[in-house]
Amino acid sequence: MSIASDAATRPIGLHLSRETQQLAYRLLAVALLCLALSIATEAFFTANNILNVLRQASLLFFLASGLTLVILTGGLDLSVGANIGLSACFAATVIKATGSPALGTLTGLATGLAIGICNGLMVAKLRIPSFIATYGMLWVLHGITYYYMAGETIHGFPPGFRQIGSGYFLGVPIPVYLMLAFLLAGTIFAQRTIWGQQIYAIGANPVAARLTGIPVDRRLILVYAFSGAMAGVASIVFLARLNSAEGDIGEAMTLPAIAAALIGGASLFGGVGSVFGTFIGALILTLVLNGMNLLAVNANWQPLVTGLIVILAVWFDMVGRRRT
Amino acid sequence: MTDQAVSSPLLRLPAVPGVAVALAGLSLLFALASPGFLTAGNLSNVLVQSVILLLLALPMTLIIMTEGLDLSMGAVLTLASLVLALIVVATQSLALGLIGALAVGLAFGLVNGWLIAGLSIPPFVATLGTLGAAQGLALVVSDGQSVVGIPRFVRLVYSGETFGIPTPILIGAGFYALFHVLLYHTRFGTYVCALGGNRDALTLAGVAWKRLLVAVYMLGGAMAGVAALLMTARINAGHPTAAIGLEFDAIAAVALGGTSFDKGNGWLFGTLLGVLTVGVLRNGLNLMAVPSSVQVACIGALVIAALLVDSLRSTRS
Amino acid sequence: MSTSKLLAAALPAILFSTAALAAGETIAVFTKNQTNPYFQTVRVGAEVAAKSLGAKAVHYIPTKPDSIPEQLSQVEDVIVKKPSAIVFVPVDYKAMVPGVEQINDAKIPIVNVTDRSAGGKFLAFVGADDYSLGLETARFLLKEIGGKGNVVILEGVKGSLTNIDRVRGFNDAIKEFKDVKLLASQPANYQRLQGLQVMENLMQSHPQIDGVLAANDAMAIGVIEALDGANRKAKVVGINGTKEAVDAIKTGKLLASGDYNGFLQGCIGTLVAIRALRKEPIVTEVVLKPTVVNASNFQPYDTPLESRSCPSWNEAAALASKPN
Amino acid sequence: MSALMAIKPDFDTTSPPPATAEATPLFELRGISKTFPGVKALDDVSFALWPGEVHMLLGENGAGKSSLMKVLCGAYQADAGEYFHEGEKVEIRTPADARKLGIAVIFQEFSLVPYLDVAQNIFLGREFPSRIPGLVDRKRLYREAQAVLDLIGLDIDPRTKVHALGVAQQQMVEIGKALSQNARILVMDEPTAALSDRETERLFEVMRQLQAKGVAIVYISHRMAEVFALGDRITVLRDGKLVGRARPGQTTPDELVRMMVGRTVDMSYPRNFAETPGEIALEVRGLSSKNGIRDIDLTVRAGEIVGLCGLVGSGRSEVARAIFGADEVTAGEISIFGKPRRGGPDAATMAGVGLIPESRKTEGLALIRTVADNLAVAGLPKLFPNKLFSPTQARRSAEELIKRLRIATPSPNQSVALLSGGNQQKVVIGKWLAAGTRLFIFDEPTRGIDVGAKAEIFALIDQLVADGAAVLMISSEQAEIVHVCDRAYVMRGKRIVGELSRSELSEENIVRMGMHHD
Repeated sequence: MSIASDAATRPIGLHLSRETQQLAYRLLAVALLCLALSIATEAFFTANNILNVLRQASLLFFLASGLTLVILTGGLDLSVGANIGLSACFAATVIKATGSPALGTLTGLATGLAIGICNGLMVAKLRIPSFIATYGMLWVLHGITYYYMAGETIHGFPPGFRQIGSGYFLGVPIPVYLMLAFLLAGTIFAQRTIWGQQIYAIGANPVAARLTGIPVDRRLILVYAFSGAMAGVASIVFLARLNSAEGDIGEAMTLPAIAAALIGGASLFGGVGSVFGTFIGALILTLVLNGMNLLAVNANWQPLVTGLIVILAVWFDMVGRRRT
Repeated sequence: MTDQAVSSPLLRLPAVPGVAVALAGLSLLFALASPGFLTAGNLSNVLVQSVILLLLALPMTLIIMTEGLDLSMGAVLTLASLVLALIVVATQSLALGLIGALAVGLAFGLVNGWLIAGLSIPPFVATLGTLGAAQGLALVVSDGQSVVGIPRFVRLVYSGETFGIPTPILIGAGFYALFHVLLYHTRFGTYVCALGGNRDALTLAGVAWKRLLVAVYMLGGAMAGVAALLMTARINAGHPTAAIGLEFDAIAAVALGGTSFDKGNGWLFGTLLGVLTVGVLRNGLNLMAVPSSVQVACIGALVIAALLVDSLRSTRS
Repeated sequence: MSTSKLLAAALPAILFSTAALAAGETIAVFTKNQTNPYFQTVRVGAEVAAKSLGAKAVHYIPTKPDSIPEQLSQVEDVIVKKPSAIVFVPVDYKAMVPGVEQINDAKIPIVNVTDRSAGGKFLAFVGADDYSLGLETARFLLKEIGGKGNVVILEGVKGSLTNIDRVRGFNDAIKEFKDVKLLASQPANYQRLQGLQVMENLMQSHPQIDGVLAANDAMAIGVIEALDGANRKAKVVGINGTKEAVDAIKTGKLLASGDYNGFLQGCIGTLVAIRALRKEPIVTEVVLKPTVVNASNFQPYDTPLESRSCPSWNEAAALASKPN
Repeated sequence: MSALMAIKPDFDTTSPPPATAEATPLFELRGISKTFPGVKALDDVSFALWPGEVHMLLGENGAGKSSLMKVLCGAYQADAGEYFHEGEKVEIRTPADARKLGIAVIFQEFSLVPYLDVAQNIFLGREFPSRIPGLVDRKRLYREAQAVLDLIGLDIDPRTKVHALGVAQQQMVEIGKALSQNARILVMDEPTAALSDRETERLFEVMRQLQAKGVAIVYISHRMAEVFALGDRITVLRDGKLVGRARPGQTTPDELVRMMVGRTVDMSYPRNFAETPGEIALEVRGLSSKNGIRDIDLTVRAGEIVGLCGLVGSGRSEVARAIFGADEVTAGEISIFGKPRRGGPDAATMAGVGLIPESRKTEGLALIRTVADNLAVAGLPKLFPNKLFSPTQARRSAEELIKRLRIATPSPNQSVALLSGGNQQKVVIGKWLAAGTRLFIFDEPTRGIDVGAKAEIFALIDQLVADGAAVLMISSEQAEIVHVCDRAYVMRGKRIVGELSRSELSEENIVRMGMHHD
């Protein structure tokens, strides 16, 4: 046996379970957070509040799950927040004009999807770095939204439509079902389809992926389109929940969505991460903010705490990776 | 690909960068469309307005050249500005205030550098974290309120003139010259380029690159401190959201200027052009009274278009 | 390069189409952002007033909502253009003082609207009294719940002038009713979604909430959605008298909204500016009396903004607290 | 492990090489050891360098050559051992220590910074201070850099940014960088790998000049011809241990290979050449691409291995990339098994073409992923026609390939980065087997692979054609082409200049056709 294969034999035991380990640690973090909050305040561990946390996490999750696939390819989509704004405004207009929530929902999804495809084309075909392309897109979308809305809001939708955001089924909020459905769908897509495998391969080494016969451009467009469509989904849930559309609806959501993906273990270098991890990431972020609200901690501390969690989570993975 | 041994002579030809085309085109356009644009007063106005962004974009160029990123700059600027305002209000001493602002900037730069060089956390993540920290601290120290009561002489830093030239322009020009010398005429500059291009080369050359990387981020922090002085002087107050998001403008200006995100390929003069292009665009559109929503879309289109030009050129060669 | 040329060719078309100016005076109108419907009411008021006198209103709005440096830059750019007069809503009443002083130095007449600037010289101030607006609106709600019960306050952006005075008004009103208990006072930053989420969290820790005092309508609407979602009932008031709030009052979801009357502020501010230019007598301070819009008096507010008309000068002057 | 052959090393190292008369060595290592977690990279290695000698260092990948170099230049610190400089005991803890002792190293993986210019790269870390404190004396920088370029005969402007240079020029700059340190001990790691013949000649000339000045050169090479042409003495490492020493006149290539591998290796790669080749697998007519190749005509049939040779830079890789769809085709036709090929690499893959690229790590593999992932990635559409991926099935398929290709990995879930070069190459081949590839394009299949593993790779290629696949193989080692191929095309200046049949194939003919006649 040569030295190289000797070296190769060693770290398998650890390696096998690294991703699972990461997820396990994160689930442990969620459990500890819940435990700590239950001890700190009675209000936390009630069915209502748990459902409440899940529902709040769902909005973040919709955005972050699409973003996760983009991050898996080594890219970034900074336009998701602005995408929500425009998609919601268009969807709201259509619902108001036609009275048909179905048409409105379709419009919202189509707008999100179209924006995503534009991003994908810029990144895959025009070869503009995703960070800049989607940042430019963010401004363009804001511009269109502001122009279109002219400072107004659109509000008051049919009760049936609003069920998507604020309704319950068997005592559980509808957005939570939607979140679980998309969690399942996203996980199956990423882990159990050949497209998902190809996306991981692209993130791990784009050059090798192309020379392995993976249609890289098409997969990139698919991924950005998916991210855009998920922003469309988020816009519909937003709309149904807030019962109104305004231009800056998703403004403050982009960085938290990226944070959720990072906390969930996604690497900005690509090839590492999972939709389930992002779900946990969104849950952790929401739990912390919920806890701070329940404990009446001054809201000024929120950005600081979020920042520290992001650094901690990523550092934790770095240490784990170095040990293997 | 060993077979690509012959380099294209095209690469050595000075191609006209997208940002220069954009700046020239926009200037011409505004000069024709708005009589007010090409006046000494307005041009000096554009320059003065661009200085704060330039002060952030200069170190951002260096940071991006090291294949890094500093998302915390705007928040650190804000925090430093608040600290400066609080100190100046308490002591009436601008010097002490500036020291405080620089200390805040350097401290955050040190933390960024330590996270990135020491703990090997990716720059985007590390500085996203410190962005939150600085923003949170800014809200905490100010409790969300503006800090006012700054003596009027502080205003002169921004609105005064030295040798008949607005002081901010001199400050901006001074720092540009300083960064030019730093990047192109000192060892430090050479090493910054090598930090992004090939860190192993530095190790083999016996250069302690981790310390250098920390120094680059500290430089970024310090410049946020300097920019905080101008920002405080400009608004005559400290405000907890004064410069939120400014780092993205700085990154866009650097990218506009043709600095690429890998291999240490940076162009400082391009950054200056990028900052001016954004400044001219905003100023010109305001002079033309273009609706704000159209302005927003124009900025996005400009960023995409300039990058597209550079991307097309690089695929052609 | 072809792309930037294309852009360069397309720009003038946009520019020239918008740059055409009317023959009369040009009034530059500064507002805080493009997203809050309130400022749209100010802008429409200014436009209606300018039109009625044969002048032209041109709007300057920061591309980033509420950006201090950007509004300062816009002030500097506008000084180059030398408009006839300026109607000014500062994004921050303290930090914008240097901008106002620059306008003063340039000898351009300026009227202060909505937020009272902490410095600088103005022809006049036109605004509402946030304190008495908060006080009156809160009193209306507290009386409606029978002068007893549990209430919560949703605060706006910390440090903003409107928020400080409105919340002070709320608190002073609560003090007048001994049997009313203030459960919590939390910020939701004038944001609909935050209003909704903060309310959801508050409902977890407080099983009985009888009244909600929101410092603006957007948060109040968010609160209503949260109540709907949890199937709970409480009386809710907001402030601003936006169209959305009026609609909600019409359907009985919202109890009342303190009328901030941006339309009237924009109207009177612009009237004062133009009259000063024409050397006609003006007033130097108009602080609108608080009106609480509720189910009994909402009809006049239920018309589209554009079809409303400004009051005659005599009517407007009658509102003045300080005539010239 | 095969039985160790008894090796009788030449332990006569205490005496200087014949050319020199000095009594003390210029530099000496005694008992150097270096351990990494789990691996003893260097185990009690001693050797001495005399002024003016070229000391050849041989060994398979992983034998400890690069560790020895890194210890020598101060990038690694040895765990045990002593250094003597002209008889005096010295310490090497940092690159600066090594530099002070006059040790300079030319690494194979470039230590150049792409967006610095040639002069800045040559003097990186040794910038000349200007009279103004803190600044660099740029005039002197470019003057001195010009002098270095003159020395190595490289005709470029020292202000040229390095990224704009070709690979060979970069290698020359790298050499210039080491020479500029006025080194007395120069360590070179396969310096000629990327050089053209002219540049190689120039390098050897410079080496002879340095030798004359008394500089000692440690030269690492896998090319036997160089070992015998340049070397004064030869040291062989295996598994971190020094296993043999020799003088060029007193040994043979076969003996050296035996020392390196620890067993006898058949270097002749015999195979059964096809009597009657099968259907036409690849037909290229009048092909030109954006990457500069012009008017390429070639044919490959099932069951044969066709060589594509020529000098570095003659356009071989470009032909491979154009056929695979990785570079844009500007003119001409390509047909695969009778069907015209259009589109990118994805379409080529579907048509049954597989490319085994020259640089495995950057173009062939996703290093952060597992062996199983890498083995499955090309064959995903074929393995899972209903688009649903099954990890169990992928693992089963991977295990099969691991057994079939004898990939030395403890598990399919091992990260592919941890495999040796030869096993990584097998993974790249394996991924195409999973994809059902019938036309394989190998670009330098044995680059950076151990002598032992080379034979295995060739056996695999032989098996492929025996099973009816077609192979187009690019190699810079003419001996490989001659031994393995049924036919070969020779390229020069981005064109095909000739075809050699089995009977015409000889190293001499390849070189004669491929040489420039200017």
